[in-house]
Amino acid sequence: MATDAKRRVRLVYFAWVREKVGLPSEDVELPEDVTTVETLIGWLKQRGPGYSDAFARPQVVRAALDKVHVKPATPLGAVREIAFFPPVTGG
Amino acid sequence: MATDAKRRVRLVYFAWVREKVGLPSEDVELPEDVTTVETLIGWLKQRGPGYSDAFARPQVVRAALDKVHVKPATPLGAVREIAFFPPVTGG
Amino acid sequence: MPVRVQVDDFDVTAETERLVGGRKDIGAIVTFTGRVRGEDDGRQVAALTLEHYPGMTETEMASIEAEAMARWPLQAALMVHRVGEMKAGDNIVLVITASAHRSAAFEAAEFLMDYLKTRAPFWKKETTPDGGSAWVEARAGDEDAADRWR
Amino acid sequence: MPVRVQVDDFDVTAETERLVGGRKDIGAIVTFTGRVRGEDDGRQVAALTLEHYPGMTETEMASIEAEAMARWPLQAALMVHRVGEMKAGDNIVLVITASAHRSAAFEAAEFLMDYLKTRAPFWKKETTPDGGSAWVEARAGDEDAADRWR
Repeated sequence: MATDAKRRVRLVYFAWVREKVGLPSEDVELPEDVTTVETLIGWLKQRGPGYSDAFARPQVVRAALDKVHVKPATPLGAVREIAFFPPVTGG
Repeated sequence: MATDAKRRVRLVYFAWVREKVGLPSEDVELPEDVTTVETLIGWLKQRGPGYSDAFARPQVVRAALDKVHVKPATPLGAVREIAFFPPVTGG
Repeated sequence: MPVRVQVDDFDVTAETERLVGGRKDIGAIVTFTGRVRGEDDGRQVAALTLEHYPGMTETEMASIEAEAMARWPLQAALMVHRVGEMKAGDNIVLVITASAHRSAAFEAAEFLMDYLKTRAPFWKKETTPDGGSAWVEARAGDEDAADRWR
Repeated sequence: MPVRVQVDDFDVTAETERLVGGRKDIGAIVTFTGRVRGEDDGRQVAALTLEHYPGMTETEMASIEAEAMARWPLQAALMVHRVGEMKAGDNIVLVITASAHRSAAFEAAEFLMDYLKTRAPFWKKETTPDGGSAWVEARAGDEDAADRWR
């Protein structure tokens, strides 16, 4: 990444989060004040009705940073890929 | 069976009980005072060195009456087949 | 529900399909396969001879299986036990349980094995690589495992 | 130890032989097979679509398996999970554990399933016979089952 001010990350969505957002993935530039999973969700909710629907109950949306499960308060750090998805239902 | 006095039963032996007795099975007539598994074992032990060796530690020999596990004090009743064998080791 | 005593080997996939193939009410299938180990408590084992009490074995296995069917919501269960000569690495015993959910299938399979080990009239004789042989002694741990289901 | 995500079905016997065939140090093999049930909480289910997070799935499954290998004396373990379209009665998931003795194999297989259900990024969408579809909701019972291993 060129600078810290313009952080380019890949967002990926699964299951009903993907269906509500309407995209499987997208590349975005994060504003400076988006520093945690929680603040990223807050920012995403402003981006349109699909996003606000997907994150209407943020406590049921799970997140992973570079493919590792994380809690909402986790700082984004130098992450490259952020995933949002419902609780898992495999097995 | 014709009378209670001459009770003819089949004895069957398995694993090392069979090897020590030297027979897989035999038909015997039980004396009147042999009324339980325990007293049957006592009577068998008098029948020769193979028997006394097989029943040297009667607490490790298991018994079944007509193919049902029983305890040493169990009365023989109108049983037809009495089996003696070591603790089971299948599975 | 089926129980079998046989000389021949078994195939887990084939037994499972025969037991529950085509059914749509089963979410969980647990299988347990017991095999001859080449080493038992430090002794080398080349082969095993499995002896049983014909007639009583099948009755006892059926009664153990009926108890499992009564205690857990099972759609199906199968127990197959081999007898005769087996060498190290060979299959000895197969238990299959099928249920809507996994906890019943797991618990019932453990129960069936614990009861089979302590109640079904089978006896193992081990043959060592030098040609010696000895009857396997029952393990106290197997009695303890069976006792936890009381 | 192997983990796989695949579209194709699996064969329990073939997977077991590939994993432990020819080994003589294994006395106990437990397999768990999960299948699509034709009915889930009263809803009719014609088919399931399984979606996953490529890359994370394999990493997460490998980490769950490494944890099981560290906690139990296992000789081998395998996890296979299908993705894509499956109909009622089809296989979804396979877990195999192999150990010298049965208690380790049973416990580790239950642990692998409990952790797989709560950590591996798979999602199920059910299709009903009338063509409707809905994402399956996570069960609180699965979280409870996983918590007992802490």
